[in-house]
Amino acid sequence: MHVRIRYMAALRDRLGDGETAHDLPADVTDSEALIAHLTRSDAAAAALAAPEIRLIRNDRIVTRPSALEEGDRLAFCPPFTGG
Amino acid sequence: MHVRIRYMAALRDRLGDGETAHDLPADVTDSEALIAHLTRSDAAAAALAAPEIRLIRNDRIVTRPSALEEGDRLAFCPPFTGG
Amino acid sequence: MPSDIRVSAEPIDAAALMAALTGQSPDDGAVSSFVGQVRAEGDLVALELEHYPGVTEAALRELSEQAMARWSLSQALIHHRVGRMAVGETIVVVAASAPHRRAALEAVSFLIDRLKTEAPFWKRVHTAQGHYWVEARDSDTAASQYWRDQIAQEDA
Amino acid sequence: MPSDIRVSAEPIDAAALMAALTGQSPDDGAVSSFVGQVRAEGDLVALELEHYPGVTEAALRELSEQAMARWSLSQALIHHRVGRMAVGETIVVVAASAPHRRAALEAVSFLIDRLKTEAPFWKRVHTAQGHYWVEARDSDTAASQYWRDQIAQEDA
Repeated sequence: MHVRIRYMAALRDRLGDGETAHDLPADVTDSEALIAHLTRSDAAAAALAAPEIRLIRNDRIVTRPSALEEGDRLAFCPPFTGG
Repeated sequence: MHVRIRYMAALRDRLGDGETAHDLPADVTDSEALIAHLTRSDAAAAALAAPEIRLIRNDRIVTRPSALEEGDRLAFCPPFTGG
Repeated sequence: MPSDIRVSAEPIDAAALMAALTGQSPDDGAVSSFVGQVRAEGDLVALELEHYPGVTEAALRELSEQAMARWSLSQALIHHRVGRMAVGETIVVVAASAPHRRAALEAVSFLIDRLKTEAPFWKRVHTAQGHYWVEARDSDTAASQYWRDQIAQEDA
Repeated sequence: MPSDIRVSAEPIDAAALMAALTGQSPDDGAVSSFVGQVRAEGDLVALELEHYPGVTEAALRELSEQAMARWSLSQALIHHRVGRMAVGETIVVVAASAPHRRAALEAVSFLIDRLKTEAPFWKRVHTAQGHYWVEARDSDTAASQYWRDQIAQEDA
């Protein structure tokens, strides 16, 4: 399965800027498996597992764990701090 | 003891407009005795005994029963409805 | 200008008050406000606000000072109109400026809830047929009592 | 214009919004508002608001619609600024117009409390030395959760 991933705000400083394309192994079918997969190549990605990290999937805020589908555009978000 | 009395808002419609002077018997020394005294000459004044009727004494809102003194200026008030 | 109290028959410009309150204090992150305005109701032609001059201002000042102290406000404002007004006109503006939002929001609720039962204003509705006095609402008494209890608890 | 949502880098004129909201609806006796503005804090030179375009507006619209329904509002407004701003500039204006005050006051609290944790905005503080991201506050999470629980109870 192919997905594109972005990191927002403070996560971008730690995990990289811009959208990156990923070709996922067959057993990575949800957001939590994806985080484990990302952590294998970059230990800093383990921070994404924290429950306060939010996920935007295809321009919608989704609850985790969230199932993934081919072509998903994902954005990992630190807690929101607007207002 | 001499006091002056006004009735505010809806009470004015029922009990009279303008300030009136009263020469009180010696046993009328607080607001509740005054209401009983007023009721003897005008039965409608009995309505003043209701706990929601507020008293302004010498330009200060006071809690009832309130002691009275020579020369007091009193205003009986229906519940406030501002804002 | 920490406490800004005004009772007047002049129309109130809520937008101008908002302009004067926002962006004024570098330590304040929050300005909250409440505007009460004449609602079209039944056969209302005009609303008239009567008050007790002097006592009204003192009552508003006391409420304002209570709010300033309890919520550590930088500014509190109560402007209340009296006399006759038409549907849509502003009756009252209450506002609070504070470092953080909870203080500003709660102070505004407190001020308008307490004002309703603690300041000597009376509303009269004018209709084509005559007039009637607005009756106090139990919900207003309850809202005011809520804050009274809160403060009593805190002082205890 | 029952739900008025805007996210923009243009400065927000809170007074103009207040002028547009008051005296507009003859059935409304109450207009409540909250203005969040940049507070001078530590060595802050500017505050920058980042957001997720599209998702932000949808999140604000959903909150606004929840508030409209729950409190039977006539109007709800959320204008949020993004980009870089200086001390005293307005970050956000939230306002609600309703027949009675409790609805307007509670809706404004709800909107600003939920906005803080449910809309994808991030604050960054710029100083002379660099920048740092503002951390979410536990009190904001708790305030937002309060409303979540309220709504869950009501729906149950």
